[in-house]
Amino acid sequence: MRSHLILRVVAKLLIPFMLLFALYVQFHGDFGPGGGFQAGVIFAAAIILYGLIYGLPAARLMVPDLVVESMIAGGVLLYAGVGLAGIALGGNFLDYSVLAADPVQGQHRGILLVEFGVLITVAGVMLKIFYVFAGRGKGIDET
Amino acid sequence: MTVGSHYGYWAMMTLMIIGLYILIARGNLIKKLVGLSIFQTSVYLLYIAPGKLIGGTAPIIAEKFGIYSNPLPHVLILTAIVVGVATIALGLALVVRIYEAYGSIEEDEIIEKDSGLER
Amino acid sequence: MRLIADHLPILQVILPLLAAPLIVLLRNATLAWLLTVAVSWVSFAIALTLFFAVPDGGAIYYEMGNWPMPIGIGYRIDAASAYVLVLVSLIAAVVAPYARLSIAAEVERERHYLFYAMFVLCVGGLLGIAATNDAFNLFVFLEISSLSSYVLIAIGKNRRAFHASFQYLIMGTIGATFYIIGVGLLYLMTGTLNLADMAERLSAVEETRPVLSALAFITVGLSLKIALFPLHFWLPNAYSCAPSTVSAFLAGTATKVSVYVLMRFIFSVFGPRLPLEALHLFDALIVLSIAATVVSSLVAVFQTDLKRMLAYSSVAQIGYISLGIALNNADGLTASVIHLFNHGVTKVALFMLAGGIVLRLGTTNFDSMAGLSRRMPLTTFGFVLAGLSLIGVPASAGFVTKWYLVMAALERGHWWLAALVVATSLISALYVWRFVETAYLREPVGEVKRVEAPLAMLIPAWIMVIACTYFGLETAYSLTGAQEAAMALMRGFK
Amino acid sequence: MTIVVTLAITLQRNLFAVVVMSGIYSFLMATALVVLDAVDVAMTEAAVGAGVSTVLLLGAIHLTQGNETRPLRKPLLPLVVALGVGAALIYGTLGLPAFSDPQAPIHVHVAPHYIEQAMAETGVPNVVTAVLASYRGYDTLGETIVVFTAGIGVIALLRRRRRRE
Repeated sequence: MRSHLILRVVAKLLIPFMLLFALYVQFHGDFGPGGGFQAGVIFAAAIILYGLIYGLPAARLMVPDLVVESMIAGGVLLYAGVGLAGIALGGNFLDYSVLAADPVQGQHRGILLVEFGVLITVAGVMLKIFYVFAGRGKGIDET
Repeated sequence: MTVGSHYGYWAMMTLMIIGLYILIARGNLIKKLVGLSIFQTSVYLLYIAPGKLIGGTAPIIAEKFGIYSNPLPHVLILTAIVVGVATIALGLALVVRIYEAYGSIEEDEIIEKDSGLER
Repeated sequence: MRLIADHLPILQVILPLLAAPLIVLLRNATLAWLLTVAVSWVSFAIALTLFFAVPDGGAIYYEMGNWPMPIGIGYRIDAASAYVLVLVSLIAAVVAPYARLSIAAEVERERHYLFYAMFVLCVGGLLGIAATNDAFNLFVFLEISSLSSYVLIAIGKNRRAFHASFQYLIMGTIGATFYIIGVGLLYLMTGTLNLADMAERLSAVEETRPVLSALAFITVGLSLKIALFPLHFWLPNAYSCAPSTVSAFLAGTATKVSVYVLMRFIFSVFGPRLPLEALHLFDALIVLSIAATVVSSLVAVFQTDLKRMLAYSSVAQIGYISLGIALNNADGLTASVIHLFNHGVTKVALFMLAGGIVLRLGTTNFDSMAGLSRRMPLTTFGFVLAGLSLIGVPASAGFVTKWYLVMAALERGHWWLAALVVATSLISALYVWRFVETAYLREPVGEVKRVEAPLAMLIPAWIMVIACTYFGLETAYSLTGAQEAAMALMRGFK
Repeated sequence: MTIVVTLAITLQRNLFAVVVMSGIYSFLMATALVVLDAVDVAMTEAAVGAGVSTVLLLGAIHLTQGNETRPLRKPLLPLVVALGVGAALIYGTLGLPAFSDPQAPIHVHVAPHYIEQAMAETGVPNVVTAVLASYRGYDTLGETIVVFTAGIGVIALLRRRRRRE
């Protein structure tokens, strides 16, 4: 695939928009369809596209394995952390109302953070699975 | 209560039967997983179809609409889809390991190769 | 700020689950192991606290996000759920310290920390199933525990384990999907997913067909997870090929928690609303249970591999548990609940000792174990003691179960059933005897060297062996706990 | 339409074709879901069913083999089992409330609270998001952990030893 000039140029143009679209899906989830999960898949798709066209090593250079594994763990920790923050601030687990002075404001903040946690984990897992499956055939080592 | 009003269930049932059939009858491990995912997908209709209200709209609150479809089944099925794909991913990882260990992804060949050893 | 004690129900489940991402970040096997042990012990302490804190005939409630129950998801811990919480966390607390050496021998080094991540996920998932009061939340946690157990089974070096795990994945997913279909039907009839709310609204439902169909789907789905005969064929493969730590942990917990869910649905959710046709279900269950114990025990006798023999014996023992459910009376249910605990403890002890044998001999084939008593005397003796409990000899934990089963069968007027229970115990005596004969009476091959399992593995295993005897003599906690749990299940959510 | 595709999947022996058709199946399913007003679900099904699963399946085929080599074995028993399950479900669904009946239990219990209160209680107009992230946020945490489990599980199964030669 290395010689397909058109593909390479189009991909370069496309990838920033895909990342932007992922963010749109993420933050527009409050008003229209979408949310952390879908955004995570799109985010990962953008980088997978990069990997398909420029080769797996290039993608691994852009988003290294260590970062991906930290993303997988970090998303879950963020989500559960928001839940524990609810306990620390005097509410129940996952009670977002206590996160801000105004309960509705707190809910909004909680939902955003939580969806972001979902995005991080989902994007991380999708990327990692791609790395592992793509690297398997070619004998590229894991770190 | 007419049969016509249960159209969604009938479609779901047909899909489910086919999915389950592929799952049990086929010995190819990848095809089994495809069958599994069809089987799981069919269940989505069982939840979503009854949630629809004719004349209603998607459950996104706006002033010009009065009737909304039931949002709860949507949430449940979103979760179910994610759980489903997680299972498929894990299943495929196992298939890859099986292929590397046995050189085959046909169930009966694998069982044959195993019974040759020890036991 | 409210007291930390108010949050124990959620901490019980979330602490193990939180440990998993931390372990992944640590990327170090020793630290991962330490964290796993710490989390399991804290879990066990929390479970004990909850067990004694459950009010008589009542329950502890916890609402996620402070949303009132049918609107949000909530936990409800009554005598029965607390009993299962204690069982799962006890076994986790004993297996976790044991895991290190056993895993070091049976799993490649790069995967060690991942193993512990999966282990705590499995523990958290199982605890979540026991604590929740929401049918769909139960499914999500069922999947957490199932996915992690598929990985745990296949994480070792044995290539048979991959296929065994794949089989389990297929059967487990079909089971979970059946469960979801059943829950879907109940949801369509009641409009709620909260188990207590569901039970209440179900009594107002007139149309019985969806209810009956839901009962069938949930029962069959969970039976796949429980490995109820004849849906058991994934279990022997999975347990015999998995790393020994995994066999020990799963044998004591995974199927047991699914049994709890089945009991919860049959007795608490459907309860008095059980359709009349469901009585045939109980009859069918009696037949299947008997078939399970007789057939699987006989198959176990003819196995050439110790772990495989133990796995078939598990299928047989599950037959006793389902028999107790099928008898549908207080004594029967008590027998089932207490057998969850007794068999859990016994099987964990046996699999842990088998793990020691794997470590030293590299195999659990009967031929290579000839004269084992001279090489591993403590392991062999522990095995015999736990084996007595498996048979149900008086003064062992297993006896308590058999006693209540016989009582329940007599109460139903099935004297032949009582006789069968005793007769099947004799078959289990046969396969335990096979081990005794191999280990004590046969001459060892080659040179005889003492190669006892390391203390770090022997001590946890012996704790379980002693528990087998202790809970046969002193039944204060296990029995009264089981009786209260059975009462709680039959009382439902009132 | 969807059913035709599934039947084709059953008969097709080339795994590549099977995977492509299961992608088509997912898109059709997503369309059906849009018709049923489940836009969020449709979007996810399109992304997951047609996107992620297809890529994963293709990846797995690439790593293994592309054709189903063995003929069908004992096709009768599976058919009986599948039809039996279908019959049990038909029996059950016949007693369910009619399609789009506003008096059905699912439309009068729990769900109205979400539709009427979500905006005031959470400030999010998309009720699905409000229920997903707040009312049933614990399920979503569980879901995230399931994804986490699958991700770590795949690493655990397919991780390679660092080459030393």
